[in-house]
Amino acid sequence: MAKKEYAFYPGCSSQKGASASNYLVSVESMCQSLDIKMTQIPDWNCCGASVSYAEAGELPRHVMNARNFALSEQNLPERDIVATCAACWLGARESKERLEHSSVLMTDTNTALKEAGLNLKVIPEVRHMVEVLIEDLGYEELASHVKKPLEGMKIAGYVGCQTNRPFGILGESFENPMYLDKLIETVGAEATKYDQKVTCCGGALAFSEPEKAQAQIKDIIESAYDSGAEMLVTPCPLCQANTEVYQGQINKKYGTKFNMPVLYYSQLMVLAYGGSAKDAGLNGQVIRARTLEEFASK
Amino acid sequence: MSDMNQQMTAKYKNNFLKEIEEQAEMGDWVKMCMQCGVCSGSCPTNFHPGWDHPPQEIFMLIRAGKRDEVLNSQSMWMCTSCYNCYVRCPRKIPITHIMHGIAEYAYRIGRAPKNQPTLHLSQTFWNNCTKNGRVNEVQLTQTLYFKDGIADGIKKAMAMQAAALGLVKAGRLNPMEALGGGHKCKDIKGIHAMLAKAKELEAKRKGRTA
Amino acid sequence: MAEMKTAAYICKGCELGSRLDVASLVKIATKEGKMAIVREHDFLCSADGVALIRNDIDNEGVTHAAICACSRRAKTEAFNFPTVAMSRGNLREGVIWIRPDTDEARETTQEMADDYVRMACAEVKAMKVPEGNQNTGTTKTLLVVGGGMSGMTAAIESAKAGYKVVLIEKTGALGGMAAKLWKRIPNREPFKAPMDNGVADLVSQIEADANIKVYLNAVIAKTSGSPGRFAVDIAVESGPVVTEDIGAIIQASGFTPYDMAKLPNLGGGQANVVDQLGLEALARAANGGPIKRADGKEVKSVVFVQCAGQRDATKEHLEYCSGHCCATSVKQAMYFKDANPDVDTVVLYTDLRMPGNNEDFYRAAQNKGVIFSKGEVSNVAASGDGCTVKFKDLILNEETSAEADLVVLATGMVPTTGPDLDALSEANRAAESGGAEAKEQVVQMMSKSVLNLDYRQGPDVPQFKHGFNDSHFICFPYETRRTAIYAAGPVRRPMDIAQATEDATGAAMKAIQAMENAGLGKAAHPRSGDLSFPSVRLEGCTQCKRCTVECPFGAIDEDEKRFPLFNESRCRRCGTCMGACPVRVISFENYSVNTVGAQIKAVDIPDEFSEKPRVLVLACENDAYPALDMAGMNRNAYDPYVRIIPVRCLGSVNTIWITDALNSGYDGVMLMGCKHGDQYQCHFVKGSELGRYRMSKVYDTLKGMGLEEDRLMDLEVAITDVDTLPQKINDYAARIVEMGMSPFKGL
Amino acid sequence: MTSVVATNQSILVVGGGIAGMTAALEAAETGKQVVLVEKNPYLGGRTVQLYRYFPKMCHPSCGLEINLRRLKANPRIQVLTMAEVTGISGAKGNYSVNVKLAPRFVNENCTACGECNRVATTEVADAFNYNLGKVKAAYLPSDMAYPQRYVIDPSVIGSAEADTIKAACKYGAIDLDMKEETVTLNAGAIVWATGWQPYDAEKITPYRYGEFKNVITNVEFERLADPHGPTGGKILRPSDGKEAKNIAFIQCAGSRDENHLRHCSRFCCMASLKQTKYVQEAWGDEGKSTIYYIDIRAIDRFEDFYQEVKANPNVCFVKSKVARISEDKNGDPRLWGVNTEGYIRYAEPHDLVVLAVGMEPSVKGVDIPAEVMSDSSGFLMADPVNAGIFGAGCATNALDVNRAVQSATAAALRAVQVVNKVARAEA
Repeated sequence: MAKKEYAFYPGCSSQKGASASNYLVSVESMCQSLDIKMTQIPDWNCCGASVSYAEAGELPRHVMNARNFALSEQNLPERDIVATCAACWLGARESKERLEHSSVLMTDTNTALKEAGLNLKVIPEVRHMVEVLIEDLGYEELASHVKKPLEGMKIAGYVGCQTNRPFGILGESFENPMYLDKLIETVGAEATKYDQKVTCCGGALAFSEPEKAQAQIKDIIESAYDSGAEMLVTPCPLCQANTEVYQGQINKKYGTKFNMPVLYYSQLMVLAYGGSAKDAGLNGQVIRARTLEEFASK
Repeated sequence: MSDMNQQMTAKYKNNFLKEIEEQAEMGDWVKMCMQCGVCSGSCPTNFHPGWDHPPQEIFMLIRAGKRDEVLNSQSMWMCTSCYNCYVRCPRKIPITHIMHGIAEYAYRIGRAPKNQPTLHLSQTFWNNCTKNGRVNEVQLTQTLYFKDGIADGIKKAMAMQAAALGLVKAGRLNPMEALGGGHKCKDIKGIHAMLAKAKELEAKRKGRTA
Repeated sequence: MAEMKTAAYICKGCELGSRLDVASLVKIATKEGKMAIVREHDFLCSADGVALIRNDIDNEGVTHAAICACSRRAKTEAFNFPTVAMSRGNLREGVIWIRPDTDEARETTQEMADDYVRMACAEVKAMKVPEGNQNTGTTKTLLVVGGGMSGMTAAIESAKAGYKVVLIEKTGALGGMAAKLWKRIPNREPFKAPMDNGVADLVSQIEADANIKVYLNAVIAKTSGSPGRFAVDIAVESGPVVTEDIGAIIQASGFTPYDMAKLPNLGGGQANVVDQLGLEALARAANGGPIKRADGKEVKSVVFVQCAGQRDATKEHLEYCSGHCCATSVKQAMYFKDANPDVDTVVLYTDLRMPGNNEDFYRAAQNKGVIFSKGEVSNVAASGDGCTVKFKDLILNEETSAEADLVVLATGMVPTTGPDLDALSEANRAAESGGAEAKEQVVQMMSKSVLNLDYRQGPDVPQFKHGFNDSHFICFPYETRRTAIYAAGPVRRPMDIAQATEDATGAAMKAIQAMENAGLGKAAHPRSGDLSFPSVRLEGCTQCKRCTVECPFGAIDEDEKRFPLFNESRCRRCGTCMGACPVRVISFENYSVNTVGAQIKAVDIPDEFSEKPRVLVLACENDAYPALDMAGMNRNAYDPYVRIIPVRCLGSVNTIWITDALNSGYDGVMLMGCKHGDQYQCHFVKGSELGRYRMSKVYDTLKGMGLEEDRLMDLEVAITDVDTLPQKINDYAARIVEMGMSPFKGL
Repeated sequence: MTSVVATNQSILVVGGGIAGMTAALEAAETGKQVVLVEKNPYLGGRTVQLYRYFPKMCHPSCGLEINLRRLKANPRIQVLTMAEVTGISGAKGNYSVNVKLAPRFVNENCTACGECNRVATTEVADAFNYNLGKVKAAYLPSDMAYPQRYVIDPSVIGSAEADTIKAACKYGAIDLDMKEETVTLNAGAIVWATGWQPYDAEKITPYRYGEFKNVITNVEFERLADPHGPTGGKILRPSDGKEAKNIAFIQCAGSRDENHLRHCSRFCCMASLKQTKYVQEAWGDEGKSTIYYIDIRAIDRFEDFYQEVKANPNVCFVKSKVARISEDKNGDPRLWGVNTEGYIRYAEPHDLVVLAVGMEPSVKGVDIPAEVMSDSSGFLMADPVNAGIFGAGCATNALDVNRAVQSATAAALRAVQVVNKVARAEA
């Protein structure tokens, strides 16, 4: 019997071969070390993400999330839903809030769910992996599993938007949340101080407005470098992808020499817990994290 | 909706405000703006290099009854959903959602700017993720980069090649998905039926013909 | 009063004993001060020390005590002997704390201490214990002028405290402006909707209260007398003049809206343009239903123009903001929305001013769909069946316009305060020499009088800024220039009902207090409780009228023989009259030409070869003296040749003190008083200004004596000049040394 | 043991700021017995921590001097400092009140000679200067402090230093064995004048107060400008002592904001306008002030003051709620936002930022140990039925000094009404 059990909502990007597959890999081995049991919601579907607003409209987006709620409630009763993707978490939480707040929406939603043979009564708690780590386990517990502290490494915790606003992690400020820094310190590394910690990476606009998005990404990476960081760590797949994969283009456009690895907090933890480069999904880096690879091999 | 497109709006009268209240998600908050401008100063895209009408100005334009300027505006489409405006607003106005709401409404009645890239992204993303219940990232990127025809598409594709290739190497972009592989939900039928119903209900609630 | 018996007490605590030659002080008090009893004590403010003094008073019959210890501002609880005349020789803050503890300094420091003992003895001998005048009036009935919200509140609150009230209202009904309102701005949670104007409730309270006598259609024909014994003639329309005995007066004569006819560019005078009061009338007519214009058309769209003829930098219209108008327009916009949510209501403002919880009222209006726009209105013109409002939208940054069935102008308040006294005396002067027109002018102005005070200095309370009767003092909003007459409500400063209610209650407190104290012969603020009062030796009076003209509080009239007539309970004990009197016939028991003069004479003036100048400092007791005290507390050293005497106010400084001082060999005289001019800080209004004006006359005398102008120095001092004041003193002392010793020594 | 003489015809005034002092004095000068309770070791409250008043630019200590002289001359007022009301029982016309007295460790023998201060070595935070500086553990809170009596900081009690301090006093004024005590007293009516406190600026996270040294509050700025403040009146910025000549004022820092204070605090606009004059006074034309505002609320006759400041070319006004503050490498706070009049974006560096923080009641209605009515911000509201406890000054609303005194004078009458009624009943 595992210490903690949750209904897992990995989200599209975390699937095998998808842009955040390495996130999933690391999360799985992290949960193993922490004795957390994550059971995927059977046949879960996409959350719709923020950007679908125009085509989807209001109700269809909620209905997509409602389907996941219903499936979770049906197959994994009593369990909190845990998302690893910031956007999935936010989308789902918003739908939960809105549905619980408006009986009209709730009725309409159930009418629609009926078409898929589902019905929604109670909406489970929707939580982000980070919340589970901090609130259900706590920093001390997390630290207690560290076998190989990441000593001497300087890492910039890039919180970004969607784990931080509008809901955020309990007790954190929107402007200067500390939880990532604390996680970095928990695994024995040094969290550098820089002022782009919560700057937006451009989100989906990286596709539609690349110039704007990349300008923002540039600010983030630049100030991370200025703070002496050798890598970035995030809790969000889209932040990870945007800050990592566009560095090449930014270098071309601005003549910068960015080459900063961007990791997930879970990858750091796996390594600190003694996991291998593979367990941590380091092979999934577009910009290779050589220091960490060496660290893992030691 | 045609009749709404013809709708006359007088200056500093309530009718356009009312229209937004009824039609746009969270539109009934627009009247609560106290004109402090914290949203406009908080918007990240507004500084790189900035767009035509920051949120507060959109609200003021609505109150001033400037229907065309609002509905044709690029502004709402620049929202990255970073929620800075939302959390700083002294009136707790859900600005992010209102921006989405107004954009959605403009698009719905055919007033959105032509070739609005974010609108195109929105359409592509939604169709992509609802087709199989889950996102197919390769097809998503393909449609995006080829949206403006082959030539332009290639240019963009080239620009993205390094990145894309990197992702492929890193095992985070699976070329197989292009050939109809990739992840799917089992109950796709149910999902489609469900969404059709949802669309229908929403249209009815907002007095639109779906 | 018993035989005068004097005693001096010299404290040795706080290093006085070790820094000073106390034996010499004792000797001086005995030989030169001629004190019957002289005692020293190690710790005079201790229970034991106090008991020593108390015992002398009780058993030795001591009537006059010179306490030579610390400053008169320190240890007041210990040295509290109300039954005897008492002076304080300031040996601590005034001597050892402002002098270095060095051998070189010892001699001059001792001389300082010696002089302060001499001065304390001299002063106390010249003092009497004020007994307070018992024959002042004791009427405890309050007069309230004006039956609006402020007046009714003042009347009710005073009656609740057990006092009789006479309330006069010039119209035929109570309620004033508030009665014209359909509803009022909410004054308690939830601050979301307009509430009942509350007039009916107050009126019924007044009718039910036997302590309140109401005169309607009544005005004041004449107010004579003084606090505690006013006789007020009340002229009632079509009735005899009634005279009421009154103790104190509250003026709550209210306001009139600024005349919108003066604002033609904003549509003032047009058919579909009203001011806020006009809108209230329409709302009352609608009685909760849809609001209709004068022509009967239902209003479907309305624009509110804020600050109409207000906040006007060009000074053509009102320069001030009336405070309530933003909230009033919000309230009125709600009238429309509550009756019919589809009415378009737009408020055009430059700064929306809704302090405190009115922010919630603002939110509520927005929630009801009222549109607020930051805009500057340039023109309102009739167009079609309504108006076009041209304005600059400051947010959208463009010239634009809006159509409306009705436009409401927020025009602001004009106080009903009677004629401006300065203007009136101008007119009077003109009338004396001038013809019929000038005389008519005076009659015209007098007809506006509210109180018709039978005071030498004019029929009403002096006005402050923009014609309001406000106090000039931030810490003392009720500090008026006519004792026991208090302004309340919008005559005092622009305000809404909530504030007027609070204001009227406060004014009632002050009026009640003034009546109580008048009966006891006690002074009103700022020398509250002072029992001393000016007495005049008429046989010496030359009828020069300076005292009657210069009294800041209009306390002095002239009797039929044109002698000054002191109305004591109007007097605030500042001593301005005493300072003004060229023949020095005015004095207080404990503060007189003598009490100060004697101190000046008491100082030992070394001969001119000693190279030891003496500088007399006359310091305002409210600002300069505390500043000097605090300089001592901070051990900021200053020149040992100054001798400091606190005065009630520079206005009380009689030029004789200066000329005597210079004649008797002082090398210089410094006056320290507060700031004067528009932002004056003198709590006796013009004291420091008058003092300075008089001193300017002394310069001629100086010339006559062949003395340099710099022998007399006038310094503006703030209570915070703790660090800078010593430097200024030293600079002046240096200047004196430059000029050399006064030639008048030892003559 | 402190003894207090009070009956059900006495008026208890809680709070010795300008409102409390006013209420006490007005009642006492009308012949009533008054007990005045103040939690600080001195009277005067927040006004004495101001450098100047608007609109006259005069000094609060001037009015305080008059009020103290009124107080010293009036035997009807008993003052209890370092005292807090812990319980109220009974009803209108007959209250029984518990007052907790913290030990001052200095008795009435104190002559304020300062010997104890001279020998003290430990330094403690200077509360009077909003902790911007330090004072010796034996201190007189300010030159104007009344009672004019030193205070020993509890932190040194039991140390050898305490004995040294005691030994230095020739007058037996220092009593190290003083204990906290509670006295119970009677009162017919209570005036509650506990005043206000500046809103906690750290809660306004986009402005990073507490993190960025050069972001301070308006009350702290008063101390910086005051010659008796920690910098001797020089406007130097905290991070590096650099002369602060380009100063930003951010209005509505906490006020008019549903994330913080719902209400408008009324005084902050005028306070900032006033403080631009400090900048002008300190640096002449080199001093530049920028006010970032939503609405300038220079209400009623204060408009003149606003117009005067507006005419000063060294002061500029930006209609904008500042979105966030970042910090440049040289320590300059940089303000980000949009000037909403024409939508001009700015990212302006300044030497120093002053947050015009709002007012909240220092004791919220719910925390008063009695049945009282209060609004959503915790300010006291008048209880229309049968109240014997009356709010005065900033305990009732966000008020400037003038209005606070007005309110206190009104409260005094309401209290007088109650005790007069009691007197008539007993006569």
